[in-house]
Amino acid sequence: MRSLLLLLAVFIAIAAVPVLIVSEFWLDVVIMTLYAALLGQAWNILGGYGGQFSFGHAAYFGTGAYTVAVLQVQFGVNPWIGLVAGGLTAGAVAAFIGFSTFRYGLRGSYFALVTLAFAEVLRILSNSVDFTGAGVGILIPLERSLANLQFASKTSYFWLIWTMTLAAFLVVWWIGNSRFGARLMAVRDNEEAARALGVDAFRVKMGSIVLSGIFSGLAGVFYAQYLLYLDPSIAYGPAVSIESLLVPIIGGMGTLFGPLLGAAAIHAVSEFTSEVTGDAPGISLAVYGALLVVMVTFMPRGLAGLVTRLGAWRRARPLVAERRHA
Amino acid sequence: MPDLAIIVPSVLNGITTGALYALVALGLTLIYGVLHIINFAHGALLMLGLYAVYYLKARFGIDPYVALLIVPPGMFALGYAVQRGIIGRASHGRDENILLVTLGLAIVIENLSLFFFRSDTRIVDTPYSFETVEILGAFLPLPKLVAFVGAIVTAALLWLIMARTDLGRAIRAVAKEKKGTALVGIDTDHVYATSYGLGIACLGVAACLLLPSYYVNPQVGHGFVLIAFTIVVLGGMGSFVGALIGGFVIGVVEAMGGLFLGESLGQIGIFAIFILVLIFRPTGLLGHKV
Amino acid sequence: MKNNTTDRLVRSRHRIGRRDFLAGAAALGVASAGFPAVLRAQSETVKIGLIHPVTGFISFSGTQCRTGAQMAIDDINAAGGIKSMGGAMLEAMLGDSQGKPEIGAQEVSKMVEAGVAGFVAGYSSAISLATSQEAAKTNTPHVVDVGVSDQITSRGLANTFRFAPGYGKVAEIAVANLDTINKTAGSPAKSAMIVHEESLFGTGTAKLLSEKLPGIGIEVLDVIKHANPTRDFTNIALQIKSKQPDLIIPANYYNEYVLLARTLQQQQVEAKGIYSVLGGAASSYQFVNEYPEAAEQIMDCNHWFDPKSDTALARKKAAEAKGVIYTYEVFLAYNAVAFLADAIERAGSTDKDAVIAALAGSTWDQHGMPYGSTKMENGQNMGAQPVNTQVQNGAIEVIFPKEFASADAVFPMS
Amino acid sequence: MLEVAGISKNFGGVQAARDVGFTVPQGVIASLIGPNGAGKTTLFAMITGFHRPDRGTVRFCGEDITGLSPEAIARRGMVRTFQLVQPFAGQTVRDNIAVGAHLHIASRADALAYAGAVARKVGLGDRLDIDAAALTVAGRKRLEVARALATRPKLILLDEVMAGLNPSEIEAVIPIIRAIRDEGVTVLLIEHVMQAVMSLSEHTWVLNQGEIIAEGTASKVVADPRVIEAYLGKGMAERMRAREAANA
Repeated sequence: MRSLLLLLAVFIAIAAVPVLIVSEFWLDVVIMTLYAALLGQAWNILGGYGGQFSFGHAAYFGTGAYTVAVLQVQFGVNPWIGLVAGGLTAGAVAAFIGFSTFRYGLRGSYFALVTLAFAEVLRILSNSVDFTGAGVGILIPLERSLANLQFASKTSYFWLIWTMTLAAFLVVWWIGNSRFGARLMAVRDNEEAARALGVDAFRVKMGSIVLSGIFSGLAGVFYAQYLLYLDPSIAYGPAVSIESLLVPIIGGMGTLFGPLLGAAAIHAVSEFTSEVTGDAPGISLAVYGALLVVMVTFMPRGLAGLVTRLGAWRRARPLVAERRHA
Repeated sequence: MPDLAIIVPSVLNGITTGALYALVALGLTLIYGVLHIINFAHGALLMLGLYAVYYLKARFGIDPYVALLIVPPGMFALGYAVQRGIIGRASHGRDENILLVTLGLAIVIENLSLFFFRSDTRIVDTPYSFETVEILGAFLPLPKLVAFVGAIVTAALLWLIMARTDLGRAIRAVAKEKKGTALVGIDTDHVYATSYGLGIACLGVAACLLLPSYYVNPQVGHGFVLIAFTIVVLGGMGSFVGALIGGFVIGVVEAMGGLFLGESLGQIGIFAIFILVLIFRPTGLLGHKV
Repeated sequence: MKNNTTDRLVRSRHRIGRRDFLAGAAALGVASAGFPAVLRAQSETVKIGLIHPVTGFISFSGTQCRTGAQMAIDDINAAGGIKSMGGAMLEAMLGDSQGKPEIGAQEVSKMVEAGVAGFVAGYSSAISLATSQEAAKTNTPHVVDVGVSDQITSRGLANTFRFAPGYGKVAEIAVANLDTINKTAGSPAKSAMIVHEESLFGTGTAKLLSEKLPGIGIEVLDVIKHANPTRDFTNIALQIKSKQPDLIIPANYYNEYVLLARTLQQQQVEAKGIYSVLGGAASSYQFVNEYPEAAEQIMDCNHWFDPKSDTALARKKAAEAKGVIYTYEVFLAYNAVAFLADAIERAGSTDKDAVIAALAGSTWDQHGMPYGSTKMENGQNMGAQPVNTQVQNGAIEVIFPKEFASADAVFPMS
Repeated sequence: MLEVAGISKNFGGVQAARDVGFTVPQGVIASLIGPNGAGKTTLFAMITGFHRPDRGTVRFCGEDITGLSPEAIARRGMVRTFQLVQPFAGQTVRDNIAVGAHLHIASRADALAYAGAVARKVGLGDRLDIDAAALTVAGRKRLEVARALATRPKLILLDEVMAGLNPSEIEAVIPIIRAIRDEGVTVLLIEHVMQAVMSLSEHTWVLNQGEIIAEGTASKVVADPRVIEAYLGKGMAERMRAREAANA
């Protein structure tokens, strides 16, 4: 209960941002931080709480993004409906990928690599079929109104992402305090022992990948409505997959607040590196990469590992499992 | 529907292209097999190797094939230092940290290269860049045939090191049981660093053999990482022969996919094979541990 | 990683702050020495936001754009800055979009707050779409330097202008010029194959070309789309060889173009002509220098300067003196900045509405491009057009249109 | 309650079980003993669904459960523990036990409360909030039992819960197992610690090379010459002498 109160307090504090900050730029930074936290929390449901490392969360992100864009542009469907549809189609893609991998007991690096391959397959397909606009991409017509889920003011986008991210965090809080979550973490920590205690590992993993996919898809919907243009490498390229896992690993996998800490840290680090480096191309990113290595060296369990009282569970799971379950 | 007359040359070309992929994958499979690391810095390190070959040619006139005597040892030293000094220390033995460290290293290497070497695409001009050899009616570029032979020799050398030397025995022992080997007095950190160094040295070989038929820029590594992972899985993680055969298979699959589905959509063939192998035979075609 | 947005604005703001402070302090100190006016005039700068992908996959082009834009700013300042504003100096604010639209947009909002008078941004169409719509929220003038998507200027953003042509115009002219060249030579070309990269510019261009080519009596035998990167072009060369088109029409990026050209030579593919659209040997000094034989007699339809313009030749010389490869990115970004500066000059202020009005009514002709005076419609420069070039004896010559030509077309290839 | 009939299993040429059959009646403590490699743990794995037997059937409470998944079997009321303890490391003792409790308790709070009660039964009441990975070997063995018990099983299969414990720790576990039976849970042990088998077991089967070679009361089977032979004679004799010395 204490963690729920803390969670609500943190989000109420974040809600004060648009009141306190008049800078559009800093508001944008906060929006992108919340967006990163949403992506990271989505990954965290499967990777942190479920112990299934995905390298291909772009598969869900891109599906959510394309769903809302294609429905609007090709079929004239209102983006509010697209928002729901985007989450659902992303969840469906996650269910498909989950079913075809978990049914065969893929784990560890095998699971990681197969998710990467699925994302690539979707990228190539979206590049080849017409309704996504193929390589030309898809541009959502500019028509800023609430009914159109497009806003002229950043504050409105802030509330959209704030709500989505809060929803993801509430779900993760529930995971940490429910039978489903207990089972999920049991499967993460020892699948065989969990099954011996009557936990249906396949079902639990399916539940977690679908939830994870839905929230990644919602992040995709937000991206599409915020930037209004998609192409295959934006939607399904590896950048989103990497960001999805970077955020919670930096912040602390399998912890409620990890993704928020990770998202904030990543933004802070990049602001810092550009502050101390010049305009010469590459230097700022090189320093950023070096700081990543340093952070891992000194905070092996992520930021939440330092602030353990914020997180109820800190637990990592080997990325590399050698065998699949016999 | 492609002309049947192209299929033979296309397959032959696929095999030689696959040999280039195999060269990149050999180092990856060694690193995976021993250290159980998914090495995200692989592409960035390949790019460094390519720049080394390029500058040896551009500044000192050293032919890429002569650079085989210089670049792989240099890459070995670099790999050894990186594993011992950075990855080993920062990872704390946690896989997600290894992932992050190799990712961070890739970002650093790539962007420093951008700063120092600039973003221009560079090529080397050698007397044999345009040479071809006619086999079964197909014109096969000479550099690719050299790479084909190079891949086989490299795989054989790696196999010999693993099977016949004390170093190889130590590596295999560590790969199997880290704690046990530490107890019997093997310096596991040294063995890890050596294995990583060997894997990176393979990239040095790949760089020397690749550049005459390719180009280098700071992003060039990205184009090879995913395909190398595919080959490693296909061949069985840790298997050199598997990586070699996997490379040929992927080369041919890519060529056939391109012919029958188009050069863009055809790439899907690689990933379809990858997914099917992972699901139905995750130990790979020749799966066994190093 | 999209998160490592570089906060150039904040740094720039601090830097400017420091500089303003120093300038102010100096002014106070120097005021007694008797020439404060000069310093005050110089401290009044007009900030121009330059946002380009200088890291990531398209960093080469991004860096070239940035170089060209900075050269324009240096030249304008050297010539006395914005005269209608008392010789106010232009100041570049540099942003890196890292090849990602969302980071490009974030750079825009950052720079808007730092008070930029206008943007020159993009390079890629995806990023240009994002930066221009973000700038539109504050009605800040935005000139797209390269992005060729026709959607950039067709969606009614009042702040958004493009000095160069979009791919619709390029494809149209490419086909018209090809028709003339072909007919002049007695119509030897009756068939073509298009080889294009899979993203927006290649796909969009190829689609338009394959629709229009039959209209000039050229049958399109096949359209081959390929990935970026494509590591091996042998398959494509083999397919071309087996279909024996009279013309090979590539539309792809430099890396792939290099491999394609090399492979065509290795596989001994013969054609009556290689006619590239938007990117090819005959618009790349780098390629011509590195592969003189492979480049010989290749034709291009691409962005190019007017070889008879002294302005253009002087700029090219200045760039090459600095070791810059004079690619289309350099002169298009240069002109995008100069075009914006001209509008600010005529507006006499950095008032956004005034600058936008001046851009919309622009009749600027100091660009050294084969465009004539600028004439904007819905933000698009209507006079903008590509030209045809050909590599002849190791040099890049303009062969079409006639009024800009420095040589006659050699077709079919010998 | 548990009827195993004609179970056979072949692992790559090694016969892990050959026509094994036995019946465990309700409400008893029974045990399965045998030398290392006799196939006891494999037999447990087949009974509880981790491996599918090549031939034969497993019936539980009258229902044929052959080939069901472990979780389905656990839901029917038969759970096992692992010889190599498998705690959910990084989670607390209470959380560990609650995973078992959740089999029949949906509410998180109720499951946690029930976990506390079970923990007290097995003597872990004072260690509820520590990380399971921090427990001693004896503690982990108890945790295994507690998690299984928390599922409210009808039959519990304990795989060497006393291996690796010292004599006084073993003394402490014996009454716990007896108490489990007294609450109505049938117990089937795999055990090497003969002291425990002798004192607890009402019925004992001896497995050797995948076959049952003797059955009866514990004191009867240990006197069986085939059993002593199976235990490689001398080794077994020594072990028993050592145990007797320890008991003295």
